[in-house]
Amino acid sequence: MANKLYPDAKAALDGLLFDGMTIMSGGFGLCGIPEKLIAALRDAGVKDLTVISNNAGVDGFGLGQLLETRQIAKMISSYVGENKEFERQYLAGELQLEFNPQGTLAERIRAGGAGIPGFYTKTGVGTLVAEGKEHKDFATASGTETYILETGLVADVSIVKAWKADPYGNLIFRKTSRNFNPMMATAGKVTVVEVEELVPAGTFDPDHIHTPGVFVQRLFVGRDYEKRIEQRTVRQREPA
Amino acid sequence: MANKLYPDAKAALDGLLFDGMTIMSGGFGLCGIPEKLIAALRDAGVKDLTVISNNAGVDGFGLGQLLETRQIAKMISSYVGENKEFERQYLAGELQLEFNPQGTLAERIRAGGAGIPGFYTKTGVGTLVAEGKEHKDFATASGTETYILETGLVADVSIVKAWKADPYGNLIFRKTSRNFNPMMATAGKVTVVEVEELVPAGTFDPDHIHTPGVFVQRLFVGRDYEKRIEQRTVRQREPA
Amino acid sequence: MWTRDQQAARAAKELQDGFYVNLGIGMPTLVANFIPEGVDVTLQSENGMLGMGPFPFAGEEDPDLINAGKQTITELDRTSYFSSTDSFAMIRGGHIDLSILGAMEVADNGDIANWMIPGKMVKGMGGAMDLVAGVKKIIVLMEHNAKDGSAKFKTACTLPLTGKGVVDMVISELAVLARPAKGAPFRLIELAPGIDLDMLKGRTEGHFEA
Amino acid sequence: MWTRDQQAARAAKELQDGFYVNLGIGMPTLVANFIPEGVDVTLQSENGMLGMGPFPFAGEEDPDLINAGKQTITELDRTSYFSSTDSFAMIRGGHIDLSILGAMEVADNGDIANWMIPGKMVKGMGGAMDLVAGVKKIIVLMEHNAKDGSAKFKTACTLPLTGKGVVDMVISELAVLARPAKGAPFRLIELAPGIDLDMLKGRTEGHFEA
Repeated sequence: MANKLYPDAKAALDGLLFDGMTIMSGGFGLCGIPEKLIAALRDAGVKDLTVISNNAGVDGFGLGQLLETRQIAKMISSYVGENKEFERQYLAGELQLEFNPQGTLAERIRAGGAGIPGFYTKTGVGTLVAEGKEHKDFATASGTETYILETGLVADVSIVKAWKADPYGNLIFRKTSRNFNPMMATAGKVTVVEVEELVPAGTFDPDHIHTPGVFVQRLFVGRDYEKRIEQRTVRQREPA
Repeated sequence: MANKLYPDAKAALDGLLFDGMTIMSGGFGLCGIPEKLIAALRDAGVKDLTVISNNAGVDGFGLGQLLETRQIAKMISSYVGENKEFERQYLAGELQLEFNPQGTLAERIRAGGAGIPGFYTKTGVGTLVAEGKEHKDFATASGTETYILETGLVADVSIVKAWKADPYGNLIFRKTSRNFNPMMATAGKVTVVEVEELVPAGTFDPDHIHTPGVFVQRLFVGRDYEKRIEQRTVRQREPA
Repeated sequence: MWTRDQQAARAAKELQDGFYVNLGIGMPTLVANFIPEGVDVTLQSENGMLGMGPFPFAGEEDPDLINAGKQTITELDRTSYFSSTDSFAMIRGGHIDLSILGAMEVADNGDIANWMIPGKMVKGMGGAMDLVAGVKKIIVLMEHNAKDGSAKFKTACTLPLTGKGVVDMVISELAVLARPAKGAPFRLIELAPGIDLDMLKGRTEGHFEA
Repeated sequence: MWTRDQQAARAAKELQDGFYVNLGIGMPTLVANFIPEGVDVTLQSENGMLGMGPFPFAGEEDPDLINAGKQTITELDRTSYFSSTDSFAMIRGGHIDLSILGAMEVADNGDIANWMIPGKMVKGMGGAMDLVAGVKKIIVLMEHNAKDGSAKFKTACTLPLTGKGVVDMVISELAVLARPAKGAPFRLIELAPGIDLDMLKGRTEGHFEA
């Protein structure tokens, strides 16, 4: 079998990086982000990046690290509210930003991975998001409705965080840390994955695999996950 | 919780059927077909059906039963090679047939369930399948390529076979009997599901659920599954 | 006049047994506290979860388990997880019965604006445009007037839209305005205690049938 | 001239270590018997499986586990299952390295016809159109001539097409014809034992570079 295992993030990215490249980065907020690969991108110093990610991290963590070093030229995101450095660079005109509705972003990534160059959606019709896009009417159960054309997205490299992998690159995600990761795994020309645990071949029930190994080119086990929580909300135990 | 559980196929279909309706039926070949629901459709006698199913069963089993009784007016399928009665009715002009490439059929069903009225694909460009369809050029990594527009599919009722369900309608499929079932579950105005086993709430690992309960309106446990094999292929044990 | 909790409780009356519901960030989150007895609803979180449970007990937070507001939450015996793509296929495909959202402005044709103020830093629309376009019924929970006193239910939105003609019901601290179908005019359904029609009209710009 | 097994073995030489491969029904299935030593390939079955194993031992057939030819098969330690939609997303998205298919006709511009004969009952294209449109490399394994002696590698297909300009290599019992890229002309790569260029040309209609 072609070996997919690498010792660490640096080794897993070796030879893949170039200035001006497009990178998809999994995660929702700070949940399920590829911590180790983002840090390795920072250390590699690659620049003028276009980064496709639902959010932009926070100051000093996640994609915030690549903003601090000015490695990102453009973000394609749905929500970037959690990052002061982002706001500063954007308002200073140092950073380009393309907002996509979250579901449109997710579907564009799926489409890119599935060989679908364009699809129609009702999301954003009549808003700024629809400006300059092709409009088309389709007959539906409730009459004719107008939809807009959205295009598929692909990346030079997708960086993905999963929970567990086997040596074939089969992946399993955990709870809501799944989010954008499985789709991004399909839409990278090369997909590099970090996991918390590598299990022996044959460990997974083949009905439970979320991402089949065909989508994973490189793989390593990350250590000491920080997994920061953005909004720690708790309830009190009822008095006994 | 709204009750989704019904005693049997007949009860689960009660009130949903009308002549001329469109039905999606899961399965690939005879693998993962909703045996009990197909038999109940036959018994109900509903007619002039448009049936969306990858295949058309075999003589006397699966959708073949609805062909025998002339309940099907039109099939939307990718391959119907296994059925003599189908051939007879088709050649006699008694049955309409719309062939879709298998992947286009699968994607059209997903699109219908996902609120996507149309998408572009390369499949079928330059063939009979493309005739009369909108063509559009998209820029790709390898230059400009031509794609055709395919539309989403929905059904009045989807009939689905899963392996296990819980009372919330969460579903798990088994091996290659998954096939078209999960997508069809999303594309029925009403989705009726038969399973081999009902498990108590909370039994499933929520990371392993294939179809979330939101897509399932009615549910019952089928008994004595026949699960016919079309091509029984085996190998010999090596002599010891 | 209703308090914020009463407003949320009024919105909770719109929940029906068996509904799948998506609650927006802020006041809509409060609705979960007022789900009527005997009504079972399943909460969807658009980051990839159906069957959202309450906040965890202190010390039991799981960084891999958050809602769309990035808050730590818990799972239930009905919970399923899925990808963002599958989550929005569920939303866009019309499988969610109800979404309750906040808004900066709603117009009497059902337009809603709740994501950007020109000239201010824009954080992004997140999933709001997908929700208003895809969910079967859209309820807006908002204050009746802005801080400057201007009406938030208007003849036309002045801010960039989140969705066009999508709102079905507005619940403010003064009243409930609703319409039976997209395209129909809004109508007054209920006044909060101590509010009469003239008071409501005086503080409203958009048209509604009394 | 190659036997069917030799033809399949010749096709198997095109497999590279780590390839994900989809094998069509019929002669292409034989290729699995000739995978070279040291070359690890993963077989995809378009009904929703990656990592297809051999036929089961008698008595161990599982009706829930079949391949795209509806044959009973087994799983391996690498196997994963997925829906038909995900399976064809994998195919259409260009994630499968190689597909080996049968054909009734191939044209020297790469067109392929393998799904219908006008006037005969048509069984359907199944996944063939998706495979030829989506898979990175398409190899056709076919007899060099039809039963009536006519060449199957032609200047133009006479039957309705399965795909346009998609074939990269043709392996018949006489020769291997291939081209370095879609759009390039076919070239003779290899002759079967006992076949010379004139014999090949005499039995071929389509153009190829010698």
